[in-house]
Amino acid sequence: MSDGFLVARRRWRVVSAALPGLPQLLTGRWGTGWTVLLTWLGCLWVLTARYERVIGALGGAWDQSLALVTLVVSLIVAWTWSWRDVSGSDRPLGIGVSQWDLAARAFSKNHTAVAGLIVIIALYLVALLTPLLAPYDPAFQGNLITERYVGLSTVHPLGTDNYARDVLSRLLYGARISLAIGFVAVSISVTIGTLLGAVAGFMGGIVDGLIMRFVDIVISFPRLVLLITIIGLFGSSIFMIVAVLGLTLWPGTARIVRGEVLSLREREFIQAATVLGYSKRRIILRHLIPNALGPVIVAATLGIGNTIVLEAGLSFLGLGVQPPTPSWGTMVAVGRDDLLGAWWLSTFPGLAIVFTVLAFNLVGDGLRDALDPRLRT
Amino acid sequence: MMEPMLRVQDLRTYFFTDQGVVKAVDGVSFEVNEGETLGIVGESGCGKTVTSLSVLGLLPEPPAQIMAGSSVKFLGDEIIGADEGRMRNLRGNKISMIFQEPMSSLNPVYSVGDQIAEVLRVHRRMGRKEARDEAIRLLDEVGIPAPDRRVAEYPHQLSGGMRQRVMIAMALSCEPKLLIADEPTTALDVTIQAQILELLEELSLSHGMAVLLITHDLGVVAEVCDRVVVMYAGQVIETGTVNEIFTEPAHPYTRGLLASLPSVTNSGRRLNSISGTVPNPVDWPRGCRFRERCPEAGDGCEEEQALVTLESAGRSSRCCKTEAVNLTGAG
Amino acid sequence: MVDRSARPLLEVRSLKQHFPVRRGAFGKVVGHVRAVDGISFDLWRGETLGLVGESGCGKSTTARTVLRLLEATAGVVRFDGEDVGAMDDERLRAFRRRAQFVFQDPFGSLNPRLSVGAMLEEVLHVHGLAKTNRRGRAVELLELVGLRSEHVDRYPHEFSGGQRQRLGIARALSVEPDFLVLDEPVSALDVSVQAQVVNLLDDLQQELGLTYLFIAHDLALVEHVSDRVAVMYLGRIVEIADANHIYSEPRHPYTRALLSAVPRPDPINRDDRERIVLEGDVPSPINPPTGCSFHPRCPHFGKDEQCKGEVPILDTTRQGHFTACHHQDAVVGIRG
Amino acid sequence: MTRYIIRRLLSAIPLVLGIATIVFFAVNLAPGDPTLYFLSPGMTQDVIEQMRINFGLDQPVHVRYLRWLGAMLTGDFGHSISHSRPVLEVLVDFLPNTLILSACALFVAFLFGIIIGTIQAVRQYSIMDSAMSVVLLFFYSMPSFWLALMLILTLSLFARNVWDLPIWFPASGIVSVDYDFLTFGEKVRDRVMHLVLPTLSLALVLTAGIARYMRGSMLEVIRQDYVRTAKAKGLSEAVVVFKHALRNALIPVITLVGLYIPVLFSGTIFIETIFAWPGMGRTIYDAIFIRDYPLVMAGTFFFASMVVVANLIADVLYAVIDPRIRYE
Amino acid sequence: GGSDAGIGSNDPFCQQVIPAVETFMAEAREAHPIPDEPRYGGTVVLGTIGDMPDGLNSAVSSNYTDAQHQQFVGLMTLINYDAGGEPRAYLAEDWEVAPDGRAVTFHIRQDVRWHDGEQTDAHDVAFTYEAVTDPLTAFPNAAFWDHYVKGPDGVEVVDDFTIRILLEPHADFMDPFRTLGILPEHLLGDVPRDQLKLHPYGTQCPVGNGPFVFAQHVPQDRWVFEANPAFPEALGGRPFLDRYVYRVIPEQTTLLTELLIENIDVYIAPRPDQAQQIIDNQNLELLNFSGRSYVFVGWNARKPQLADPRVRRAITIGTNRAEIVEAILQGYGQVANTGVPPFHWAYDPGSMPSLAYDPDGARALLEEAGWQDRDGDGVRESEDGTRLSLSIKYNTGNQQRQDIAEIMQQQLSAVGVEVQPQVVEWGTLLQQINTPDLRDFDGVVMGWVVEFKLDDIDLFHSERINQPYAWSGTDNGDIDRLLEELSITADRTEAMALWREYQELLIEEQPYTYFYFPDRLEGVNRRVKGVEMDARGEWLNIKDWYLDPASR
Ligand SMILES: Nc1ncnc2c1ncn2[C@@H]1O[C@H](COP(=O)(O)OP(=O)(O)OP(=O)(O)O)[C@@H](O)[C@H]1O
Ligand SMILES: Nc1ncnc2c1ncn2[C@@H]1O[C@H](COP(=O)(O)OP(=O)(O)OP(=O)(O)O)[C@@H](O)[C@H]1O
Ligand SMILES: [Mg+2]
Ligand SMILES: [Mg+2]
Repeated sequence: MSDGFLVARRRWRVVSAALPGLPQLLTGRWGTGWTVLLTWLGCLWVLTARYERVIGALGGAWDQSLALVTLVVSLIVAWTWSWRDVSGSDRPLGIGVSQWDLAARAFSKNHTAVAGLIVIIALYLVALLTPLLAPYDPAFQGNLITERYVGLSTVHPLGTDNYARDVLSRLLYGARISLAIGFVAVSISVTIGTLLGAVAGFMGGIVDGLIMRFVDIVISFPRLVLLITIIGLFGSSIFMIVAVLGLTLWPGTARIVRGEVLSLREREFIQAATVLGYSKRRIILRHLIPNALGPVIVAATLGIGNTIVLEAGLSFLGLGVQPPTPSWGTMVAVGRDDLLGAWWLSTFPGLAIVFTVLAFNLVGDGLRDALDPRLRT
Repeated sequence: MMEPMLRVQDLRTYFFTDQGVVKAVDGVSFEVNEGETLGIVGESGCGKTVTSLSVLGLLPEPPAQIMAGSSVKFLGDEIIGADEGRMRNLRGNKISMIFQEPMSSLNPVYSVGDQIAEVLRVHRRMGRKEARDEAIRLLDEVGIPAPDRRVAEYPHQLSGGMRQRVMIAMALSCEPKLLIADEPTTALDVTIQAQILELLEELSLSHGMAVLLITHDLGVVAEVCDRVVVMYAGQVIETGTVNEIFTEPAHPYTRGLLASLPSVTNSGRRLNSISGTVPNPVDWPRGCRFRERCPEAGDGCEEEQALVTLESAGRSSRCCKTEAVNLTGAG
Repeated sequence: MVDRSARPLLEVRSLKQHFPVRRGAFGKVVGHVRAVDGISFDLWRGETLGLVGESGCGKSTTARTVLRLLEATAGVVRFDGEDVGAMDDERLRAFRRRAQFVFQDPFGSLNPRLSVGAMLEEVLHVHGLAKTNRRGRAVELLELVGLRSEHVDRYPHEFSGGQRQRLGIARALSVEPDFLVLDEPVSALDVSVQAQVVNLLDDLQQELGLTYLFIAHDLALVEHVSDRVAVMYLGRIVEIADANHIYSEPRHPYTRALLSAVPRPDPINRDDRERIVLEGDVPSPINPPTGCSFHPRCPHFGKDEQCKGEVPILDTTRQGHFTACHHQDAVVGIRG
Repeated sequence: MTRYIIRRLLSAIPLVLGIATIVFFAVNLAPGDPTLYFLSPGMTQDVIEQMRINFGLDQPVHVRYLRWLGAMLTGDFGHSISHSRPVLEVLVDFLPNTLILSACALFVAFLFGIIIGTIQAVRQYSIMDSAMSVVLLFFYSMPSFWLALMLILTLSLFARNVWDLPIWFPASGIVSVDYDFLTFGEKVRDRVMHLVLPTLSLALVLTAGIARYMRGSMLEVIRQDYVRTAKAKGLSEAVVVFKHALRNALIPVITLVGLYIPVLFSGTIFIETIFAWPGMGRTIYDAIFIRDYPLVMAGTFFFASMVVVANLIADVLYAVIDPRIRYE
Repeated sequence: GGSDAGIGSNDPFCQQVIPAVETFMAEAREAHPIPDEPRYGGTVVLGTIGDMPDGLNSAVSSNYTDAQHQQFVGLMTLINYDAGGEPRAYLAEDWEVAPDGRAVTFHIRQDVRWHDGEQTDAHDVAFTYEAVTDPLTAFPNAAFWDHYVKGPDGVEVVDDFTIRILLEPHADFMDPFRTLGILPEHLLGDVPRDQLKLHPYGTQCPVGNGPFVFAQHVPQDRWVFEANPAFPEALGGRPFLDRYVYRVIPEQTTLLTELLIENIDVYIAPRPDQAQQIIDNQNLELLNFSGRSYVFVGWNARKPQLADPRVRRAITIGTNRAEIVEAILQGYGQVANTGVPPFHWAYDPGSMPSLAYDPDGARALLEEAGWQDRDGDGVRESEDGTRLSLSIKYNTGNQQRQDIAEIMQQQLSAVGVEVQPQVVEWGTLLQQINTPDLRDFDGVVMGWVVEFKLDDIDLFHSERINQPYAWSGTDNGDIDRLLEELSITADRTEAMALWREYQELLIEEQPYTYFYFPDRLEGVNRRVKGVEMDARGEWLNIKDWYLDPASR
């Protein structure tokens, strides 16, 4: 490694310490550069512009504390990432590169997918930071006579709704609900699906038959009936919605995992594991599941998007999240009645859903290409 | 000497990939004469398939690109850069091709009869009925029993050997001048391989058809070829008649290859092996590409090697030591 | 050298492996693939038995059944005097430390997500070997198969085919076995690389006193590496003898046809050779022909009703060269 | 083949019955019953009891279940409470509408999905490829009711009242009110006009999925040896792609027929409501809220059966397209 | 036209009935040619969000729209009201009330024919009366008949066109005969009463005697009616319109779009938020009139937090109802303090104690009742630590009720009352509030549609406390007494005083927080002329609607 390079490296480090992301921008790496720089600037802006709230969050409710932690962590991450990025890696190229590394490399070449990923990260950041970010309390109703259905303005950048609440604040809080619903429901369904699918595929025989029949029933089962029953019996709450979605969405994953396991089971390295005297548990956990994980990750990513849309659908039927809790789904569903009068009520949450789901889908597609060694060139 | 039927000159086919430029075929020249069987041998990945696909213009572009300066002349006409229509008229008509995997080279969803008839209908403009009758005749010719029944069957209903026969029948249907066979027997059992090779020999004789046989099995080459081209790392490193190659190989690689075959020259238990592996096509070694594995490497091997024509006609080698070897042999 | 008077390390007796063929929604068994249909052979310590035959004749199935990757349908496999089929989990683990498998496909037989070091260390961990210095042992193993220590952190896809095959061998050797089943270990490799691996196997055998069951379809290679050779056809052994015997005086018409079909890299004499081209394909193991299963393709002039009606048994009366053919003595009458 | 179909149908009976049973207990366990829906002040508990008896709700759940099962096995699905008619008649009214809509949506979705997916695969990594992906995903990412409303606003309201376009689509219903007085040609046109928006709303969402699947499948197929063979035969690119590759690439896509039917049916609940399309999805949905047990049961039963049939159709199509698959 | 009757043509009843109607109508068209006048002809399409569940079967239906079609479209009632709410003749030409107020005798018109040609006579009236008063029928508005002698004992057919009905005196005793469409005895007389609800008559092939003849019903999609040429000349004869189509469009944005693109002519009951869109369109006209419904929050006084009337009153005055009317209803409505609606003769808000928005008053009342914020969390507690925290339930899909709950949450938090809005699916909600031994709610946002004959006995009388509708669990002897007296007082001036007293008690007791009387809004295309709508109903004079000839 030449001295000149080391000098350059040191110089970049200084720049990056001052303004993370700038070195990347100056060297033409727009993706990393803008992500780091905007994260950094955004966090700084929150720190200064929402100074009182940041102070208040020190001893505040759990979500405020979480927001504070997020703020600090993102600052540190942005800074160290940029630092380490310009410092370069000492690992020689092309040696000890795992399948995951390869996938990451392939993924990073897919620009639309990377854009999607950045959007998603930004969304989660915003969702976590909402208590510090949102201009108003999402449930705060202004003057019903004068501040109702106010269009876009500087006071209310995205207008106000039928109770004179600030749409932007509700949109930000809605991000928390919608993203959380997607994330949790998919975690549940993916866990169940992966386990049942792996067991069905590996055990075969009667176990397989029973699990797959069960899968058939759940797939053909009218979800709405289940929802009404559950909501009727237990009352409607975010928890119930997440549970119902999580408990009905797993068959897809189960089928994928089962198929993957079935084909892996015939692969020679699994047989090799058997000849080497490995236990079944070790084979499933260490050799089967990691290799079957690719499609699951893809399915999970796409699933989060689908779940957000599904939640919107439930809201349309009046079965969504309880008002006044803002979820994007309820906001679109409620605002649709005013589409002709106050278009901003459903348009912004609608677009939020579209772009979020789009981002998840782009990432999912990118992951599919990156994780499947056959599609990698 | 008359003009060869197919003359490939300085063919260079590169793949432009994320990993870099794969110089799969990097200056290949050879010719195929009327009626002869030319074998191309070489290790996996040395560029045999890419060479044959380049000739027919079947490579996907991008990522493949046939570099300027390459030339492929068929019956005197340049076909690199020929328009799609002319190429289509050549393919399956004047030049046919059969592939390595009989299992996957036939379309699983159409009956074998349909697939053979399709060629006839495209190139010979035959009617449906006529084409089908001709397909049956062809199946009969390649030795498929009960061809009138088989014609309606689908590839999965046939064994590997039979599928390869179907491929041959398809390739023969328009009486091509040249048949390119890319490892036609590699996937088959020895007994079936023997059948197919015999069939190919018979047919090339009876149809007066030249065959370009690509293989990595030196035994197959020895059995059926008239002349041999040995490839290594995207280049031709040696050419000659089959006897010359096997009895007095000029290039150290050819010698190593022959030596590593079990049982023929190896008397003891140990085989002579060529150490190392084929280099990476993204980054061929400079100089002689075989240098790193060559037991005879020495001075002059760092230079880029040229294909040197040796004393007998059509015989050449890409080794700076060849002349010396020959000189000592002569002297 | 091999001591044939001692008790064989591996004794296989009338081994059968039938796979049920299922149809329909309820998985009714409508027939069986007779992949291995009653084979017997012995394998002595330190020797190499070559197993050849056409694709689908049951070579791999034999290998897998011998190592109890598949439960045998019938028959006995004894390893060092112990019935492999009767082993409990404990004994099976012990057995698997002594008998290992090297697979054909160098791409499919390594877990793509584990680095070489992790792979080898896992084996050592499971069997409680080299407790103090697993990494050192892993490097040792790599060096044993001719790879270098810096390879230990690489992943399978970062190796060439030949190197991967070496990794497979290193993995098999990591448990310090006595016996290796090599299922076409070099078929997927180029000739030049093939020779490297064959030599490596040879060296290891010399060094570690290993016993090999070597499966291949390349007859020349088998002749080269084996002490004895068994020829399989449709799930049965048709001939088994010392390597030099079988090549110099094959008795079974199938063996003869097989040998003659192998292309020889010898262009000068190519027109003088006797060449027997068999007709037709290998029949389906679901409905094998009656009697001698080779009879529909058999080019033997003496072929008769006996061949069609009666299964020839492996004639063990002749010292060291057993053949399953009703007409094994009339070796002259083969159509060329 | 026929035997296979019959066997498949027979083996699906437990599935359908299983679903019906779960649904039966689910709707019956949900709080409330249909009498509540008809209650009004002045009605005493006695009147409610009388109504219960009129509706046959006075029996315990398991007795009702057995009765329902027994009746259903003889083809009697009972009387719909909210429609005051035999359930079968209600189904006969609504099912065809839903089927027409679903069939159109499925057809449009597959047609566009297959074409777009093929183009994308053949021109992999081109601008067109990514543009099509993003546009389709955009629609795919929309909640379907919102997409439907957007279509109404743009292609119906704004098209007529704001942009004065020559063509705009009716926003609701199956036919115009003056349908009976139209000539045959006008009737056809009228029906098509009413189908456009609901079909689009349902289909656009599916198209993205199909195209994505098709693209992947096609990419795999055009790398296959037999496609190279087809090219080596001297066939034109169109023939190679649309004859040799397409049919093979369709094989995995066929499974989507079975997979998308439940998706489509749940989509109809939204679409039928928004477009005032008198179909099964909306009817079952209403029936669930009214606790019209017989109708819910029958509706679910038919939807489940339809899913089974769709899967069967997918399997049969499989066999039609892929000669390697033969059922006996 | 309308040849293919939508449904039910395979039902034996309908198969028998439809040809008869067609035959008679063909004859009638011959006999009564369309007058040569430009107002005649054309089709009006009306759109609304729901189907008519029971159609013209007046014996079993409780739905507002059903009732309107029975009164004004397909069937005839004995009488109807004029704009001042005074009875006038309709199917009954004339009537006499017995001097003691215990009987009324109706003289039925002799020129009214059922649409299948049969004459409408006193037997039909008797049949209908007996059917709706028979408990087996389970007539849903049973309270209507509280002052009548039920069953065959209460009715006497004097002759074919005269009928006497026995009753208890009451101020609005005629009202049921305004709402009850008379049914054809010759078609339904033999139907077992407990089967009437499921009979195909109502929705598949109703045969009426009103100005419009049923032509087609496609469930969840449309009803088509055609002009009845045989409608008595004395009552105006044939309607101007040829056809009237009732379309079901469950989504309000779609409905509005259809109105704006002139696919429908009348949009029944758009949301107040949509009013501006209609006003802004020059082709459309927005009608509004005071409706017959009111919206309220019913309190479950059985709950410890709500047992004290002062708490309930504090909640009411702690809610800015005027602001809600202004905002949510865009001013299309009036604040309600009791359940006596503006159209009613007993309506007299001026004389009532005020319940205007008064948060300070609310706080004072709560303090007085012992609710104080003892732990400083902004919510009041009682002495034993019970928090003044209430859940207010409402049903899914009703935006205005949600609005009330959410705004109450906001406004009441200012007086230290915690409100949790809770949306519950309709069937579940009904079960939770109506089941006497469950009553699982604190407050519930609901609405009532009332008739001209007001009657709160089911809601507030302590005897009914275990009946489904006694949500509030009110047990107040004074209220009981007044309700009883009101139900037997026939004289309006006397009744008026009682009503005033009763309303004062209601304001004191606050079993409900009454919110507002919403106006009915209607979007009507200007090409439809002669439309009159008021509290009596939207279909009031549909017979007299006609189309601007230029627009046809
Ligand atoms: N589409 C492609 N993209 C990138 N590289 C390619 C492509 N096709 C072939 N190559 C590379 O070109 C080189 C030559 O390949 P080719 O298939 O001609 O070898 P071959 O001699 O036919 O080998 P084999 O005996 O295995 O068939 C290889 O290194 C291969 O990786
Ligand atoms: N798990 C299985 N189920 C059913 N049939 C099987 C199974 N495994 C192998 N077979 C069948 O058993 C027969 C023997 O297979 P085997 O793999 O042993 O052949 P082989 O001699 O090793 O062939 P190759 O040289 O191709 O590896 C084949 O017909 C094969 O299809
Ligand atoms: Mg090749
Ligand atoms: Mg094998």
